Amino acid sequence: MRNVNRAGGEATAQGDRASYSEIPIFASMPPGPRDRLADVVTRLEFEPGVTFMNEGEVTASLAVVVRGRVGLRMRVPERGGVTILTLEAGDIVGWSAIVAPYRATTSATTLEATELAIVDAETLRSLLADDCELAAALLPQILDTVVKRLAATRVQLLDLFQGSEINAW
Amino acid sequence: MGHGGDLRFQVENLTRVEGEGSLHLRVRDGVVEEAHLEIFEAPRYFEALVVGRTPDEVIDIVARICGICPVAYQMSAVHAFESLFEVEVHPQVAALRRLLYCGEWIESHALHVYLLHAPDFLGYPSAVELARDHRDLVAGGLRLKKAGNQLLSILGGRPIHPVSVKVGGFSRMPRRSELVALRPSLEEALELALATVEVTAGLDTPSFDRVPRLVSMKHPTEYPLNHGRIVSSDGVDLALSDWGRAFQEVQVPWSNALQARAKDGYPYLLGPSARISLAGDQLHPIAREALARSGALESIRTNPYRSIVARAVELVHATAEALDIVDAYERPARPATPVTPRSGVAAWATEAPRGLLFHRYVVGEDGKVAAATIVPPTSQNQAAIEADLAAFAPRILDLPIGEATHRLEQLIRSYDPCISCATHFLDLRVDRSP
Amino acid sequence: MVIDDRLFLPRERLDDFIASLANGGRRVVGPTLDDGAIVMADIERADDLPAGWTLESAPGRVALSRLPDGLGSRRAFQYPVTGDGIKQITFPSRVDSLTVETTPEGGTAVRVVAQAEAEPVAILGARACDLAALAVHDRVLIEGPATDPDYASRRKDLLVIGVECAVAGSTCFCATMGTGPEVTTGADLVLSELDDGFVVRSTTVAGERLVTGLGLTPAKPEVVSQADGQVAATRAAMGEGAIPDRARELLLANLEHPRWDAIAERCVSCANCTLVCPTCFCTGQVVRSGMDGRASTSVRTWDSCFTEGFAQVAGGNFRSRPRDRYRQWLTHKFGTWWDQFGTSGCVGCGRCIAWCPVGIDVRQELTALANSSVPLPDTLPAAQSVERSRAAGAAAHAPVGPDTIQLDFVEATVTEVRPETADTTTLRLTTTDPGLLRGLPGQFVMVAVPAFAIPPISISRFHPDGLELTIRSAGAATSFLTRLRPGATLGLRGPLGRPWPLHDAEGRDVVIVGGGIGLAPLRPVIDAIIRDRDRFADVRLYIGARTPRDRLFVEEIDALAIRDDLIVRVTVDRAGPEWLGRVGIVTQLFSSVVGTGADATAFICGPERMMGATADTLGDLGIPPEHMWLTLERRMECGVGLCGHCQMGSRFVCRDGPVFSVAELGSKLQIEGL
Amino acid sequence: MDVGVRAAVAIPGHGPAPRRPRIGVVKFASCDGCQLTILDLEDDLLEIAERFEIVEFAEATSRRSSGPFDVLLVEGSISTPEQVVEIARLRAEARRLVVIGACATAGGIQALRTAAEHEAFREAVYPVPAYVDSLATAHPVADYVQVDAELRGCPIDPRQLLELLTSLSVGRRPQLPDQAVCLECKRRGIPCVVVVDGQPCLGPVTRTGCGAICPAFRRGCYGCFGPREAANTAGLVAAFGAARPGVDQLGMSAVDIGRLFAGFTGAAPAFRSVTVSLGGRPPMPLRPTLASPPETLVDGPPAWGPVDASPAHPTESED
Repeated sequence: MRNVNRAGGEATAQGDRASYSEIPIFASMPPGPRDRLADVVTRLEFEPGVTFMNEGEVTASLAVVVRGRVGLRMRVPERGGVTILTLEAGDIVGWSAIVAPYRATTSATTLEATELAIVDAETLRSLLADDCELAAALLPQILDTVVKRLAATRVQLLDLFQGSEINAW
Repeated sequence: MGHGGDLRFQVENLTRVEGEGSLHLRVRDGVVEEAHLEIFEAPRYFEALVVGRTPDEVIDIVARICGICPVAYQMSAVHAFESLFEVEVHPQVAALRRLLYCGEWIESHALHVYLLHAPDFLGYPSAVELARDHRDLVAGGLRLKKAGNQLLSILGGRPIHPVSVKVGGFSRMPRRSELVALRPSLEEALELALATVEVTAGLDTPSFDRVPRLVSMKHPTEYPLNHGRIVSSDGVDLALSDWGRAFQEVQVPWSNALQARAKDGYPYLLGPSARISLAGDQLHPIAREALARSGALESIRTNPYRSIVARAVELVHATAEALDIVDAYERPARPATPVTPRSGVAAWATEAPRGLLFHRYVVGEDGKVAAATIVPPTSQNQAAIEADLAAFAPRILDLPIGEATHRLEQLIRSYDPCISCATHFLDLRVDRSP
Repeated sequence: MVIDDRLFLPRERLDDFIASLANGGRRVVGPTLDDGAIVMADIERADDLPAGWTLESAPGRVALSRLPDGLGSRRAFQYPVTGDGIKQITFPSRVDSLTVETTPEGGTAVRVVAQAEAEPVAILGARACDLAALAVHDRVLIEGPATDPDYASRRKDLLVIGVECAVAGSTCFCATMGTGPEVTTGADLVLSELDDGFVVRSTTVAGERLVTGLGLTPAKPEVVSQADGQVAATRAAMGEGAIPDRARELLLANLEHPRWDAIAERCVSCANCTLVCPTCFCTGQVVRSGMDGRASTSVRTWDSCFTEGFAQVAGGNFRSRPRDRYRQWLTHKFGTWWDQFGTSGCVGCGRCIAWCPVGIDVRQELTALANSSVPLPDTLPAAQSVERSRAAGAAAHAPVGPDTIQLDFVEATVTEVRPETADTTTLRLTTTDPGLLRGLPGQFVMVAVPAFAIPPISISRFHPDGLELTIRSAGAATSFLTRLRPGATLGLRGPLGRPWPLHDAEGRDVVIVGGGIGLAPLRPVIDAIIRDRDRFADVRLYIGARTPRDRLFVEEIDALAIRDDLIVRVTVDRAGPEWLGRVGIVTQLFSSVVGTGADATAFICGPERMMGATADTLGDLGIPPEHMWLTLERRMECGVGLCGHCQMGSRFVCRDGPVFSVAELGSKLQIEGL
Repeated sequence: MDVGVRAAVAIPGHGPAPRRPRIGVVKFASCDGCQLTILDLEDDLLEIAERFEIVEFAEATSRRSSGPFDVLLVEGSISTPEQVVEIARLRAEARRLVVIGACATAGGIQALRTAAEHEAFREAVYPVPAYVDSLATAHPVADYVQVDAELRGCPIDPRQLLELLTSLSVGRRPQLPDQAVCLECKRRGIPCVVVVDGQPCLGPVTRTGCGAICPAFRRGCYGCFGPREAANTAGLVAAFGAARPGVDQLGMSAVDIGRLFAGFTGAAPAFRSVTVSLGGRPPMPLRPTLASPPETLVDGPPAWGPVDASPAHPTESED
């Protein structure tokens, strides 16, 4: 097991297969792959306000929110950090860990005390390359996350709550 | 001389005139060296715009030369084409065209008398300020103007750029009941017009007498509108199509608009004062009587500031004649006579509110216009205005400069210049190439 | 029909007849010749009628011509329908409908105007199709929950002389539509014109009285049979089957047919078809006011579903494409009219064909659709049958709004003004009107102030002495309303519309989803649930806003969030770093929290796209469509089902909604431009 | 949110009475007809003058102002380089800029000239090309500056003008519907001239506002209010080109149809594209086409000449 505690969280558990069954992404996997994945997962606890992923930098790990909330933010020169999505228990953060060039598209910051289940990016990639059964079980779930975020982003693009022409003319 | 040797009077933007122009007058040692009415209204190329169009399209297009007297343009054009095509229009068509013209005269003269010119005499910057102290006067003027606009609307759909005039007649003629419904407002308008003569004749005008050369149309049995001959105070007597035999257009360097002069190079004056002086015997009896009562006949001819009285007298004429036409109206079976177009030269003149308006078109074999010349009254009056400015300037050199300038501007306004009309031809005619 | 009842009016006595119509100061309106057409206008004598003239019609063409010399050359009604029919008389293109003024005391007085000049009218020469259309108008404008007062007053004393058509135009198809050429309804007297006079049949007491006064003699049997033969020949000339059977089903099954695009290439959406149509009744309100803005008049003006503004709402336009407008017209006219009014909207007069400047023929278009239609489902009731269609309508589409709607406005006074966001303000109003105070969650009011259009505004809270309106400044009228100060008065019409069905949620889990200003109409639902909390199982409230600053009722929602008997989730579309709450669209909130779908009832309000996404997600989670309720926004000019603007499928949003279940709407939410 | 320009009216609870809005009226290349329409509102003119402070209106008042304006009404098309500068200056001075009339909204009929024609014209005609400065073609105001509202028409309609001023006065949105002329035509009960006479009519593709004047006078609409939204010009062109039984005037040639669209709003994109594809815009002559060319230049102030009858005058017509 590698130490993935680069982000400053405090490790609480590691490779504890039994404790993952309540996390949806694990729960829906067949037992074999689930256990093999659990073996490389570290659970970390974070204080509020900790940024554990930085926009534009190499993504160190893929994580699942076990508890707490995480904000995904992007830098906008005139407006500072803009929160574009918040994540809650069960949500995946860091899908860029398995998509080249493995750079984070947003920063991730804890908004409250948060526990994450983390897999080191390189470890995960080699696991996926070697273990087809695990890949077949995990990748659709990550893809589902990306698809839902894409769909939501499209809806937000429509800016549905925007006022129409407020000017009387 | 209260001032130094070199004097300049300048009004960069003339107000209460139609369109954009300015006044420049330079006097050196009491001698007027420059008296320019400069026109900088942007060109719109109308004489080119009508090329390739059918006569009926031309009637609609030339109306757009001027928003104040669109009917005049329509009338000169339609009569030009009808003379070429040898169309006999129904007598009621001819009558309604006079009625349409009466509407425009009423609208245009009432606008000028009450909203543009009267404030000068009474010392106000505009009719709005005038109305604060003399509300009834201005309100009456507006009702008079409205009566003219109502006539235009009933006959042509709207006061500005009416839509019903076509070669051979009208696209639609009103039911008798529609015209008769206008009687009450016309009757009131006649009363208001008579009062206007009285009021304007009593206005204090600067004394300025000169003997201008006058030009207007004249007809043996009617006050000149659509028919007659071109006559002048110095003996011109020509068919309407022959304007070019006695007059010419010339270019001056200080104006974007062409001027017109008599063939001998001298200016001449058009408009209400000229018409009353040359054709006053054909005024409606009620107007003739009002003119006589006013005692203004002689001063109308000699003092340009008295043109306001001439307009008032013509307001009486137009309202009185309008009532006569309404009373005699019967709707003909067909609003227009069928027309067979032919090629040739179509030329005609009619009397716009500001004076004689000459059109000449070359119609090609395809029935479309191939070339056009349009000579509006304000182009022709420009030289007259400048001559008057030059003649009047020496009398006001001792006045404070502001007051003197105001007097000069007022003098220009007394011609009711329509700069939009005058200008729309200008750059088209700047032909100094061999 | 008893032949002996029929009388004969010799042509020479037509003047007497017209004079008798004018008795009692009636205006007599009949066909006259004007500007190349035969139009209905005031007439005084027989000479005013277009005797000796006839009309030939074809798609895009109506040509006037002389009758051939001969015995029939004096006929005055020898042509099919006139250009404008009788609609301008009973339902004029412009009438004053409301006045709103600021009283000297500072109040706001709104007056519903009926016919300004109640002069009685006699119509001479109405045709069978005109009278069938009149019956349709009666159904729409009098027999609905709300009555158009102007129409009712014009209709009340109308004396109608029908004429049975002696000729049919090529554009006529009343025989197909079952409305003519025989006059069977709506006339007091029916005339059949023959060469030397008229066979007269009286069908009402008023008609009887008229002919009695004239002392007419009975028509001879051979004359009567000549008249009958004439109308039978007209029927035969037209033939039947001009349009396909089951037009309603055909149209509803082919909403995405490529033919709509083909029509849109030819159709110039000039709206002529709708304005010459004798049954089209859509109107808009044009506000006229003086420059001081203290008083205004709303003018009810013919409008058309072919105009851009017709389906315009604050956020955009529901039918920006001309093809959607044509489809709207045709599907309503031949299709959903049945559902709404139990009759076809078409009476077969053919005016929309003849007066179409580009010559589009609805008969051809319907036939073309039929020739390449998708298979029609057998289960739908056949068109053409009023009874069967009505029965079907009762099951699936019965309007559920109130039975009768009052048009009057009552006065309310602003007592408090609470800015909610930069563009949204809540007005606290007091009123003594018991009707308003009885309003239910989800209902709305039309809000009148002088000089402005009268917008529909949802009620955002009820009080014992009044109510609250939460208004977003989206246009001039709402902008003006948000700038009112305490003491201002308003005129209110309402409460209107179908409320949220709270009873459907009793004993069940409740999911409330509000997006943007959509939270306002849900607030009374929340109030009611809190008041009777134990009548509901788990209650969850999901709120979406554009940014944190755009959240409505922030303190109230915060107070709800700390209760332990409610789950409250708020999310915004975007936020700065200072916002520690949720960011994302509202549907993202559901995944982890809703578990008990089948037992839940949902109330959803927000932009239509957001409601669609919400309904999809909640449906995936198991909430049945008949337990998901949402409110639709459509342009409302009257709020009471008379103006036609908010017509959608078989419903008027104002009268039958604005609250609908997802089951009721079916797939309509997904079809563009419907 | 600040809406409109409120006139001096105090209604209880509706906020304090604001000052009178400052209104200006200016013109560029035009016939003056649209600003004259203001003076044609005879019944309302004096009230308008009370509700608004008219600070610039050269045609009507000697009082002049360069701004600022709460509302500036702009007539005419932008036709010279100076006007380009001037409209930008005026825009900066105006809270709301409202363009009035076909010249200001669509360039007017003078906008039909093309750049090529203009250049050829200048070179052929002017000894000193700088003498008359004009742009290659006339432009609508919106080509140069942001426009807040527009009144269409050649000329504008007095009822629409009054509606604009009233809405400015009370602070509401002016009701200027973007519908076909046909709606107004049918509301007035006017028999359609296409259907009855076979006359071509641009009503179906032209914006309403005039009150359907032309059909009321039994002639086809010539489009002076410009294209309406969703104008299906192709559909109309197809219908005018198709000969219909008994309707003589239809079955028009492409060029004749094209010329219909080359009118007072012919430069508006929806109409211009028809003329471009069908032809029909009469070509502008590259050289002067005057029926009688002007005489030579004269200089110096004129003076009144003799007024006695001169035997030199021609008195008889030559033909």
